[in-house]
Amino acid sequence: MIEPMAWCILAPFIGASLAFLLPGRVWRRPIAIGAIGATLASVWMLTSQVWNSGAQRMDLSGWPAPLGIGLAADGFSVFMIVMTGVVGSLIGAYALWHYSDLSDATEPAERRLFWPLWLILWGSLNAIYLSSDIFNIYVALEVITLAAVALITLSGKAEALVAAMRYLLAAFLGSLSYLMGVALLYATHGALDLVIIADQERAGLPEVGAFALMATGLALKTALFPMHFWLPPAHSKAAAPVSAILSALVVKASFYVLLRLWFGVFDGPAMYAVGILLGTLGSAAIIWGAFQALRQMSLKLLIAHSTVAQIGYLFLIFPLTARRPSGELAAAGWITEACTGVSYHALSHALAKAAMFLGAGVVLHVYGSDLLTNMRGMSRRLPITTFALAIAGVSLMGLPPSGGFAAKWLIVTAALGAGQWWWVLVILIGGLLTAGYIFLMLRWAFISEDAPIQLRPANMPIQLAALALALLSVLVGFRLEEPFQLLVIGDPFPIFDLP
Amino acid sequence: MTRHDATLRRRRRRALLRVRIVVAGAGALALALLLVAAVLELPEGPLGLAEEAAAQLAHTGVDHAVTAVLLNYRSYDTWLEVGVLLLAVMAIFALRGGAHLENVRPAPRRDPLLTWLTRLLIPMLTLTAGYLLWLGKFAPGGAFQAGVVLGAAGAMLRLSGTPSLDRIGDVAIRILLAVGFLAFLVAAVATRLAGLDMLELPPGRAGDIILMVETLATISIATTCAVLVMAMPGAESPPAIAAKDVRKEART
Amino acid sequence: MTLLSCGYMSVCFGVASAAGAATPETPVLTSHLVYMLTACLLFCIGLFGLITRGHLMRNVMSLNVMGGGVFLFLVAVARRDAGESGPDPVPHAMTLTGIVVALAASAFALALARRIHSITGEMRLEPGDDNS
Amino acid sequence: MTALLFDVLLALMLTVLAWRVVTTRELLQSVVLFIAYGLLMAIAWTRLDAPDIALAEAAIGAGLMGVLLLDTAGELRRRHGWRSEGGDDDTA
Repeated sequence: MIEPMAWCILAPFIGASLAFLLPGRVWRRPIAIGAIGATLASVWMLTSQVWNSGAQRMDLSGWPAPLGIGLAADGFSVFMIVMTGVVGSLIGAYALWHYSDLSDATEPAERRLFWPLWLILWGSLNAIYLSSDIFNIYVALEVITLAAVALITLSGKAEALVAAMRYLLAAFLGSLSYLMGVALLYATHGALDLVIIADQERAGLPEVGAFALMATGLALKTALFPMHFWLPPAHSKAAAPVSAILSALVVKASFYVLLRLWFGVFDGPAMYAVGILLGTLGSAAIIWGAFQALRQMSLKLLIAHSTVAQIGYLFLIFPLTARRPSGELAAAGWITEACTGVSYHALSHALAKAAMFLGAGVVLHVYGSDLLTNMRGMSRRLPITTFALAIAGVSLMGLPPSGGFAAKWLIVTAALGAGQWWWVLVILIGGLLTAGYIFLMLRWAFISEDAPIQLRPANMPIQLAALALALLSVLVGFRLEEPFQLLVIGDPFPIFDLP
Repeated sequence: MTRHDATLRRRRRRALLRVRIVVAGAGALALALLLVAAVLELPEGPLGLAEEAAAQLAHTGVDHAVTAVLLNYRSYDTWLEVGVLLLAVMAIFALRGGAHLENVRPAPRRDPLLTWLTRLLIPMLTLTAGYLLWLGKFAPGGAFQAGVVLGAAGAMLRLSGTPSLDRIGDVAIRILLAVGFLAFLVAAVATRLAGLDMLELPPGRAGDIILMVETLATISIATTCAVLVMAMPGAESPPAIAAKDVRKEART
Repeated sequence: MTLLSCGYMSVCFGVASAAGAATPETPVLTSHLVYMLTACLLFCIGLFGLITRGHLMRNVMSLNVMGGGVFLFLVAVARRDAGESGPDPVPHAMTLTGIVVALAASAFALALARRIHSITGEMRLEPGDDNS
Repeated sequence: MTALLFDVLLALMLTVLAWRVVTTRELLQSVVLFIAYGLLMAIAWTRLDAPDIALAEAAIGAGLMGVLLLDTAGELRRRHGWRSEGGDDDTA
């Protein structure tokens, strides 16, 4: 009997190997569907296991922690794995059509290589969420980087290649910076396991250096302002399913690692100034990304800049969980709100952003271009996609009752509780700007077209995949109880229990 | 007028570059100072896992500590690492427009000297690779070093114009490339089904299993290295992509 | 050049003896400390090169120079932590893994650069601005 | 003491080589320096009792990377002649 934790990694990897070995047309669909199904089943098994019997841990290679590598699953990792599973399989459903022979937009090479690359990426995302070893996280991050960059290059267009190159260089630099931090940590603690390092005494300057290197590297990979320069081209020039994967899922992985290190390895909350700095950069991202999104004339670039902005909200967790120099928690009593709010934002953003990129894919397919000015008459031609884009937009803006609203409400509550009212101001301005670019985008859809133009027909399944994601991004706002209970299992944010 | 503009632009570019150099220099210097200070504050050691690793060495099936770490204590890392190599090849296939090696750069003309040298070197390189692989059990050496040497042999075959990897067919190439990753995958599932921890090797048979996995990994690494050298996108654009660009233009 | 080397050596010795002075019972300058300090410098030199040069091949080389720094650091740490049976094998394994991963990423980057060059004729990312 | 002096000298050469790799104007020269950097690194690792890693670095870091870099530089020259040989720099 293999543990569900291991299945979450094994199932996509088996699928990836099969898809690489048998890329023929006959096998592609059964392998893809089988791999998605098996991975979802593993995710379900893991969720019910953690839900019923608490956090899990297993040793690999039969060697317990300092010598071997451990896998660990607590509420937060399961939350991320479920997010990846739900969003990933809906994107997969879209990709099944996008990379099928029915669609004339892709080349045989793309169709052959998409599935092995995406499945290996999925497996290593799960591997990151389950890993308890800082060096193992480095290797998994590299797998993710290479797979993500290769996915961008699949489309073969010159601008996609240039964007992929910039992304590869930035991510490579981020990995090396992270690895230097790992080296410093190992030199200080003589161990690589997160739990073991966390239990040791703090070690002054070497640890500060390690944190600086790792945090910078991970922030670069997460595209935190001002290190976001690589994101808009990379995310907008890729094919629609790839854009959705990158924006919804890949950037969250490095953020997750940063969060783990903040709470688990380094005594993050003690670094008040660092927390404020990260929060300030996040705020700058919110404003700058939204402002840039307002100025875009192409749908995919607009959505990509919106990702830069939405990533900013994630970084508000750092000031909200920091301790004041006097020692008391800034948001004492509101920590639960801060942590669950940010996790929830990651989830609702993943759903909404995947929906928008898939919707943009439909637009690109039907209109042959994603210029906003070309989208005239879309509300009548593509009512389902327009509806999906609008609903996803509602969740991004944070209007009630949506997942985005719930998340922002929680963050605002925590910020007010912490007395850091300035973040509320930023969130308000960011929300207004978001509303601005969403309306600007939708306006074109409702303008009636000048002259009837010849368009390619859109088929139902791909529109439904986008719609399902958009609806989910709203629906998650209605049920907060279970996710909250899940998130506290195993005490992933070790300051929850403090008064 | 245009020349004046060009000079101006050039001057501005240079000024920008100078700013960039100064900023980068200051940043790098600051980081260097931080790192040096951190290094000087490092504990004296010894700290790491040398003792633990040595104490359990007898149960790992190999006598060389680094091989024990790579293929027993932390074999999961090595698995992902083999995955990274597989990904690099997939990525290069993606750039070439497909997982095939036909149309790799035309082989150079046959050169008698080079052919002679190849005939001499290939057996030697293969032997060296085998020796390195076997050596890894108790001395410095192992799958990665052996794989690179074997890959060099493959690249040499290519250089001398002898048909090799580019003639054995797509399916065979893919199997050779994936076999290392698959070996770990099978080991992971099989050990767990046998009631052990995932990737745990029973001390009695660990040596044999490691040698088997390493051999398969060597094959994959060698193929990967040879493909990396051979399949680099060259001057001629891969036909698939070129044709696609033309079609794209025709459509718009 | 000679001046540079003399300066470097004196800095190394000075720094190390300062470290030694702080904790009198330790040796003044150990070889692993020399390599650790060098590793930090290599890392920063690579970073400097990456930021200031725009040619894609140079970017790849700069990143590998940085990587060399990281790996040298790890190997020096392994030497510092040597037990009776030799240096710590875990950083050695990490380095080996890191070298292979860096090779994979660099090979991909070079292939991508060559592909870009064959399409656009440029070996840098911003064709307009000269940021070599 | 001699051993230590050797280490310091090696460290110094590594630093100088790294600096030259990133600052040299000529691309091909930079590649050659990079390969030398890799080989020197292998020597440093032998000094630090890591023959495995030295072997791997010589084969992978200097060998395979060197081949790929030289090949790429050659490719550039084939396409451009001598024009862009050192021309990744026009700062005087």
